[in-house]
Amino acid sequence: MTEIRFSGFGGQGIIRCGLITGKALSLYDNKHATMTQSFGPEARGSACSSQLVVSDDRVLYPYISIPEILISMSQEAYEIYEPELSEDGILIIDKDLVKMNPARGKIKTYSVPSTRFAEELGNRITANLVMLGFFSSVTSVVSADAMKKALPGLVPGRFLDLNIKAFDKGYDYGKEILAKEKKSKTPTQKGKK
Amino acid sequence: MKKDNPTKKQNPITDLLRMDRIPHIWCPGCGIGTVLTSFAEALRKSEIDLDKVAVLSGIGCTGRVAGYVKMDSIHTTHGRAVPVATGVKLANPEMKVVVFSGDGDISGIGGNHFIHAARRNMDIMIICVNNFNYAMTGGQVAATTPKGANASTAPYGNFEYSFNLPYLAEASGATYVARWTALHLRRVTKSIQEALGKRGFSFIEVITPCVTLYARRNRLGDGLNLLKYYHEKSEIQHGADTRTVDISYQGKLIVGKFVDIDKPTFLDCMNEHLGKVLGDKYQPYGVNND
Amino acid sequence: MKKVKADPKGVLSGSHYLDGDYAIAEGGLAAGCRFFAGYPITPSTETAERFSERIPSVGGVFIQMEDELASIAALIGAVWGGKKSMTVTSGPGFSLMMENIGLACMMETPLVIANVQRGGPSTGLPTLTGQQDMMQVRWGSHGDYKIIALSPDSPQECFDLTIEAFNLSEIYRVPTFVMTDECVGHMHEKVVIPPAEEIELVERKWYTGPKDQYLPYKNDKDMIPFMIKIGDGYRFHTTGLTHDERGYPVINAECQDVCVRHLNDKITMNADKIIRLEEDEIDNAEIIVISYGITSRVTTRAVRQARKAGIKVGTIRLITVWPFPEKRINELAKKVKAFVVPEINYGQMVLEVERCAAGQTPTVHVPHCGGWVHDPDDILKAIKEAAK
Amino acid sequence: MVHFGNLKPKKGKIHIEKDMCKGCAFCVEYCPKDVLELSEEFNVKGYHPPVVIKEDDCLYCQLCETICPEFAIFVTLKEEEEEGEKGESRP
Repeated sequence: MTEIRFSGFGGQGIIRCGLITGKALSLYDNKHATMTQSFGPEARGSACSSQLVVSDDRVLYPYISIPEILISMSQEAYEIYEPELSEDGILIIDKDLVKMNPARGKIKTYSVPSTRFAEELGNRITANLVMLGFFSSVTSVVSADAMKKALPGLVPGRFLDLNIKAFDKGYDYGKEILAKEKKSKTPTQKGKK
Repeated sequence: MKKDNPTKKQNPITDLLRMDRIPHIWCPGCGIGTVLTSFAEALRKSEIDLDKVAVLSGIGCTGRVAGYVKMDSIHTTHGRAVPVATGVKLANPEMKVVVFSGDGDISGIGGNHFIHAARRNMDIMIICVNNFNYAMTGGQVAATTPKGANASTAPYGNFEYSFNLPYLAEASGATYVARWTALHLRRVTKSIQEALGKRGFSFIEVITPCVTLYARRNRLGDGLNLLKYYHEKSEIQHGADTRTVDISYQGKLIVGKFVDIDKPTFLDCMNEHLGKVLGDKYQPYGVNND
Repeated sequence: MKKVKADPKGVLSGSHYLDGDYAIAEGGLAAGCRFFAGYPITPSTETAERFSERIPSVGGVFIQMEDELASIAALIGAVWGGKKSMTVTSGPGFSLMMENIGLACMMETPLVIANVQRGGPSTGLPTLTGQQDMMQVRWGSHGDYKIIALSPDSPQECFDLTIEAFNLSEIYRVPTFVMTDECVGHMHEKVVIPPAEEIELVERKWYTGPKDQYLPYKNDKDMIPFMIKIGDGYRFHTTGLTHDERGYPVINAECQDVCVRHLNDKITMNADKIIRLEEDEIDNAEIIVISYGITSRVTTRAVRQARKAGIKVGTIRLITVWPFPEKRINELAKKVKAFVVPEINYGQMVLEVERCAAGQTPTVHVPHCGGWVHDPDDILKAIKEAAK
Repeated sequence: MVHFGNLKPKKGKIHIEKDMCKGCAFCVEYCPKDVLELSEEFNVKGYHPPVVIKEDDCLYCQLCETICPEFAIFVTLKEEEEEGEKGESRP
């Protein structure tokens, strides 16, 4: 079972992140994925998050307790949700929007300039898709194929291509990072106890 | 329609009433029966198929009308006849839907439903029997009680402003608005007939004597005295500006047909708009028996 | 009871990733609901939104009314006008509907109301969960009547039970409720919608006899009177007043006795046919946890841990909440050490369990005032305590 | 409907269901020809129902029929009755 939290501020497509990932997992990756969301009464701007509980069997308890993966696309969301992240969890942030505190425990951090990439692609609204691409490549929780299949109906039809492009951008960036990590890790591996 | 049987004479209205429920519960001198006769007369004259007329009422003296008419009829809860009528109309657009209710029902507890049905131009007719008080519960002050009149919950006289119902109806979007008194029998019939022939939200207010409560408490005499008051103080002003037709205590009663316009109904608007936006995906609703 | 297949026009067959609110709307459309009147209220609004989007191409009407009183009133009109109808609401809106829920019961009007519960009283917690309308749904309108209420624990069940609610409401001519909550309502999961030909629906019990002999409230053998549709020439009357077989008001104690007994008996006497429970490891259980809706999912976690700790725990999930499974609970009360009842309120269905246990065994309540689901540890603690 | 060429005044026959009457006297007051009068007798409910005092004066205007809140009074066309014709009985 894996618990995932997507977080950011309202308007960034945080809920959509949960929906796309949940749909991809349950309809195309043969998993059970329960998505819940929490938001304040404001429609825009406040901290918001969507949560996914992913499991091979039916999800019973629908909420996350100690997530293994936290995605934060805003400073406020990071401050609120980081302390809940599992000590050996994975933290994924938007490089430009989140200023990290000193790392805690064995938390692994990945950062991606998702908003900047999205702007470079022509529309900052696709930052969440860059983030999703990055998330799927660095965590392998969900397949890229399933994610792309999940997009129709969840992103506007006329922006489908742009969204796929954004996803790929994040996905490829994630692969690059992993490759670099592997490279730099291999020598130090011996030194590890 | 059934012709009079020449061998056994009976009141032609009996065709339209559940005679097993008559005599009705209304007091001597009450005008609701008179308004009901005018309604029946209008139905007869318009030669409408009575199977396609539904009568709905709320609660109160006038609310009992639904139980006396021999048509599809629903006696609903206090104030809610208008939304129930909305449901009947939308489920079955071929019906002529008539709400027969009192002033308390329409403008007091059901006021919100009244203005919204008018705003939508829901194709229903409202006959509002206005007797200036809550009669069934014992003559309490109502939204229509003229300033200065006494009521059981306004024992020192009513000091609140009262509703000018034709103005309220027109401002809310009604396409047919008329006011008469129970004495204007033929005019009431004609207005109902006209409204039956129209599509859209129509509102007919009929000022009606409440002898037992309103008249007695205000020492206005019996039913005949009230009819005399209607006779003396009524002034027919067709097309009058509805802003000017409010009623003061025992004051002038401006009556007539105030509004008679045509505009698309709720279903017309829905069909036109959704047809335009959805194209072939949309099948007009309620057209050709859906 | 005449069974028919669902009209494919309303059935969105296939696998979807939907929240409970949307699934309710899809369940309604699949069940043949062609009239929806509602008023926006969190957390139920998505059902109305989905209806407004989907119903125009299915051949029905969506109307947003001026308030909840009007919504339920319009439903009653539409049902007598021949349509299957539903609405959706939450706490405060549910309170506003109470008067006409009574009218629907009195007129024996089949319709479906989904209540996506939130924390109360009053405005309470609009965006957060609760199970606090469980007694209101049973007793909220004045007078004596009985209703049917179901409690889904997932978006899939929101779909399935909305269809079942329509079927039950048509069979028993009674308002039927889908009592879900914010958690399930806003939770997204996979929902599989079967092909239309696999969805079995109950057709309204239409009267077909001679027009002049129609009596709207004359009981058939199964206690349920026949229905007609406005406009078909029956010139019938129905009223919220105590009435006889003809639908005419009769204001006396004798008629009230017949009328009210009927409204209650038709549910009570058919309770065995209506009630659906999900039982797990009941046979050797020392403790039985009784729950419904989202709480039963939360409970499972606690139960697993308790079993690991060697406690013999069985569970009962109430799929039908009303009528309450009195007989079964009473029977089990003779055998077990205790019942444990977690629910997201300060004590509602637990009162029923206690009543049916009738002093034979203790009932332990695990209350939660709303805003969140239980911490499974709290339920576990109660199980352990009860097992001592 | 107006029938030209037949201007013979119509004659009405008034039928009163005495026991339905509640004695409001609307019919008596508003009959343009003063055909009716409240009777001395009591009906089953204790009201004085109207009686016809000048039937020949009735012009078949049916005002009494329409104004009666109790549906207790109605008028038929006299000619039709005498000649047994199935003429238009309603105006």
